[in-house]
Amino acid sequence: MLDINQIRNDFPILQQTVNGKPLVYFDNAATTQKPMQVIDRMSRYYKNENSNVHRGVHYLSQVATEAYEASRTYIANYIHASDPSEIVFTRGTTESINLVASVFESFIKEEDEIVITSMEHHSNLVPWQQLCFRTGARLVVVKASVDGELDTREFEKALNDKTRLVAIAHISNVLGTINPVKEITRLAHAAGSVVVIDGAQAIAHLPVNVADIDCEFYAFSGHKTYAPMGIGVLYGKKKWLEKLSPYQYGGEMIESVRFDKTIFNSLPYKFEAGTPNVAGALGLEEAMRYIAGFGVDEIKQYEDKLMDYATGELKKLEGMQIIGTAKQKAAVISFVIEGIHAYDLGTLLDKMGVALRTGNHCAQPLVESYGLTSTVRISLAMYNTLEEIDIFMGALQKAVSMLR
Amino acid sequence: MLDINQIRNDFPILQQTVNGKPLVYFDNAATTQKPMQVIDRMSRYYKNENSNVHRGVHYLSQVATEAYEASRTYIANYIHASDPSEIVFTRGTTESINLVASVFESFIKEEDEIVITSMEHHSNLVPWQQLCFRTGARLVVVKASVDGELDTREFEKALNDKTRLVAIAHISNVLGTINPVKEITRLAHAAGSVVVIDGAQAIAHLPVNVADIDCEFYAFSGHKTYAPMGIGVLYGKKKWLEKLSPYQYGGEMIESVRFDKTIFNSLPYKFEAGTPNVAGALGLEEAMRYIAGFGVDEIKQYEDKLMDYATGELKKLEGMQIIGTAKQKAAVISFVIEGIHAYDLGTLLDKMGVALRTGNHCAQPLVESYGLTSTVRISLAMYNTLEEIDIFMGALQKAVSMLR
Amino acid sequence: MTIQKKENAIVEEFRLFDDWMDKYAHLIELGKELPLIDEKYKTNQYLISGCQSRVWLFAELDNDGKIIFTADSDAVITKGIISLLIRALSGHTPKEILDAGLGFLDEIGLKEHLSPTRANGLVSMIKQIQFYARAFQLKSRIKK
Amino acid sequence: MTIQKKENAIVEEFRLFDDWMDKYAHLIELGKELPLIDEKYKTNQYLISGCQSRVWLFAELDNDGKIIFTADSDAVITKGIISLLIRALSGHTPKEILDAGLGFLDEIGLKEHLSPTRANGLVSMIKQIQFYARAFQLKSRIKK
Ligand SMILES: Cc1ncc(COP(=O)(O)O)c(C=O)c1O
Ligand SMILES: Cc1ncc(COP(=O)(O)O)c(C=O)c1O
Repeated sequence: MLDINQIRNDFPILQQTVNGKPLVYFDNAATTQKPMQVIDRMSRYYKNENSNVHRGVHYLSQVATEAYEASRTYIANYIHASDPSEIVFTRGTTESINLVASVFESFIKEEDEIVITSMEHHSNLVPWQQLCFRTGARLVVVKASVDGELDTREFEKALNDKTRLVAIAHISNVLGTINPVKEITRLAHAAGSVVVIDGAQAIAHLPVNVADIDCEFYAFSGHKTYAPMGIGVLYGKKKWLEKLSPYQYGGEMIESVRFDKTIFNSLPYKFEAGTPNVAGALGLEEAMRYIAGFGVDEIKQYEDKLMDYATGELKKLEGMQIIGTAKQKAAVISFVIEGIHAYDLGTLLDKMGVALRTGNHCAQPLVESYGLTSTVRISLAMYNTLEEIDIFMGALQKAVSMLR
Repeated sequence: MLDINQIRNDFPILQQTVNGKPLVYFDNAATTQKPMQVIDRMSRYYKNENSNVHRGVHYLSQVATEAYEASRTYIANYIHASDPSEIVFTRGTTESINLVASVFESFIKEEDEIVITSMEHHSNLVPWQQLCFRTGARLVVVKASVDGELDTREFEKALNDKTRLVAIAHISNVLGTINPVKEITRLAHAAGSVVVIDGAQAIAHLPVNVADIDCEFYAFSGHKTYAPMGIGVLYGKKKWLEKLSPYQYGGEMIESVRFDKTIFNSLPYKFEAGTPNVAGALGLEEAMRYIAGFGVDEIKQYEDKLMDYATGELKKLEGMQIIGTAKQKAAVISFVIEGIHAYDLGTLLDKMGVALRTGNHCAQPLVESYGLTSTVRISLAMYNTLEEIDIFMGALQKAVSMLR
Repeated sequence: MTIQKKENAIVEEFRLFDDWMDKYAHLIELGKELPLIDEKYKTNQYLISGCQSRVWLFAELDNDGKIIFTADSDAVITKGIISLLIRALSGHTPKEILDAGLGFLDEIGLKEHLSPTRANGLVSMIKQIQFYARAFQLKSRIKK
Repeated sequence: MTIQKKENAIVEEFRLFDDWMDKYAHLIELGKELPLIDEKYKTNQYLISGCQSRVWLFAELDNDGKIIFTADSDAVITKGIISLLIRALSGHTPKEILDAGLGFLDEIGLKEHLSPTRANGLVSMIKQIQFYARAFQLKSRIKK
């Protein structure tokens, strides 16, 4: 059992009040808060270890390089990569996906197809759409059901020998749906396609095992898993990372340069141009250690309890429509209330201390597929409590009564 | 007059000992150390203000967004940009330059020429080289003199009506040369070319005024100017940033999405895909405020004194060859000692507590143009002292005597 | 009544409420009283971009050379906000509108208490109002 | 003498020095004594990549089936390091070389006190030595 009070004590920001009310932070899908352990790890780095990595012969450079590479190794083990060189540090999910979409261009021809789903975040949609525009390939969109579930038979129909790449969210940031990524990867492989998984919403809430999923690429952001901003990961199967050309040029990604020729470094450095965010990588390792200390399975269980309770309470409200009612969900609930604009609810709830998000959540085509322009979204984390859900429900009822 | 002791007290890492010796950190061109003010700013952000920016209706999101945009404005004023929307936050210099080199591709044709200099860091060389490889354009290299100076007449000869872009370091990270970027920009403009300046080594040491230089683009890294890793800036003239296509796709850079069409956001968001490094931007602002508190001119004067002293002392050593003897230099001295490998010196100096760098400093063609594979480089910052130069010289003499 | 007097009246009115929830309740009431735009103008042409909710704004010149604004939004708080702007500015000449300081927005705390996203919405609304004023000003000059 | 015994001797030898500067002074002496590679092998083919300085390593089998290593580097500390490896491993059979634990590198603190760049150089040297051993092993198997 998690000791939530103890966990909450680790997060300084949760002690805040907003507009005189204790902060109820339900915007975790946008970004999570950071425990002292992570904040301190970064300060400690800058106070004791800071140096540029890899090329220095001096002591601090050695310390920083070892710490940076140890983070890579920890993260590789955490997601069950087969080798640390399969972990490329990026700024975040968006950059990870853009990296793949950019360097994959040389593998895409006009007749080819790229398959995504109707529930993708813009960051896992527009890079592929633009790749299709550049190459003439076709963007195939597998539609989710009204419940927000993907039917694997629909996927099978969408896949064929022209399919080069399948890009799909592990968890939808609007619907909360946990997608059957392992099964979809199997189907995609059977069709000869590569699979890119957008793990932005999964990494803090599910045990992620890239070996088990067997996907070629897996992307996530540090800041959505209790780690700092400005750091993220692109996992890639070695075989594929080796095949791909570099994305950016300069610094550690270079082996040797002449004006007429450049030889690139080996993995993973080939994809890490310029000075990396060492403090960010260390912060990410610390955050993963923090999670692992409790156990992702324990966390999932607890968050499921929160989800069930919140869902049950929300359903009692008149005019409530929950957007996304898949059987397998995690951490995210979107809803609308008949006759009331999401933005009005968000504004009033904020005044009552509840931080949540309204809008299309960077998944405009999905939200519009429900005939909406906007939903209210609460998104939970391990430090949220049943009591906070009660506060939220009270505030929501008050807002509704003001707006009706 | 700077109170260096007070400044040194702001930098926790400088209190360290290495191998039992007080740390003498002379590797500032690789990365600078961070004052408490910057470290604390980031911690404070994560403890009190952390949120995702721009799209949230709630209080924290407002606080974070305002802080992030205030940093952009501060930085715009600091470098004399005409508008905050000309400041694009990136990971660092390397990404800033790669961004331009990537999106500039549509303006480059096979007959065109791109002009760089022989003293460029790989990060301001390989992106242009690869752009030339992709487009068939010609990479023209203006050679520096043996002293490490650029002759503007050589530049004039290299420029013609085929020149589309000139990319040049403000300060060489190997030679320390301060290049006449304003004059070169004038010449480039006369030839109808755009100018990209790599300001990685300048931002901590010179007053940077993009309005006065009149360059189209200016790139720098936070971590080389007392700010955190994982943040940097691309300044771009509005007119040019507006003309260019986006670099990465997803998140805030999007105005609206349909599966068959995407409309991009206005500047500077068009170039900031995904969740930005808000803490990093705040840290960068804090670092610039820290520098401004002393005055960049004051700092430059002090660092010049250090440079003169170190140069004078080094010249007394037998077999000493200083690489880079331009009239205008800042913060960087490279050298070799006859018959002794740079790597051996670096190793022994490290054991005596002096952190410096040996190698080709990611400027292989330049170092090789001196018939070398490696130099020893000391690079100074505002917190270094004359006493540290004495310690360094003592250690250097001891190392030389061991190796001869 | 001058724009300034109207602004003052709005500031006084909001001073009655201590608590932001009450101010919002009032804003919501005002939103419900907004002089609604003719349905036929609720098209993309009259949509103001940059707001989290959809806002339509229509303007026409009356016989005295004064601009009459009507608007609508799908969010009622947004309606309240634009209704404040309309209350202050509708029925005035283009010049009066362009000269207005709109200090009341700060005084009642609207800017401070709205996130930049929303403040941006506010900014967009003001810009659109000024755009209309400028357009009518130009038109009347050309006529002369 | 077995490789292990040679390793022990090196460890004993380094124990004489308390201070890292003295250990380095010793390493530099050893570097100067390195059995130098024939100039004709100082080509790119025999260059070990991944070191900050240039290192050439050459290996040949003697009549007893033992490998003889010679090397050179442009940096004398690097020469010292490779001379330690050669002292421990040269004159042994491929199998003995491949079985060697090389614990002495840790014991004398070479790994810990060398930056990863240099440790990488060390790793590259060891890899190259093992590569030769494996190649000779394979060759002799094929002959049989
Ligand atoms: C499903 C999903 N994908 C991608 C992203 C983009 O992540 P980031 O902004 O950290 O790059 C997000 C976050 O908003 C997300 O929820
Ligand atoms: C002149 C110059 N340009 C570019 C860079 C690259 O900067 P970064 O690694 O921060 O991207 C450096 C830093 O090494 C540099 O010195």
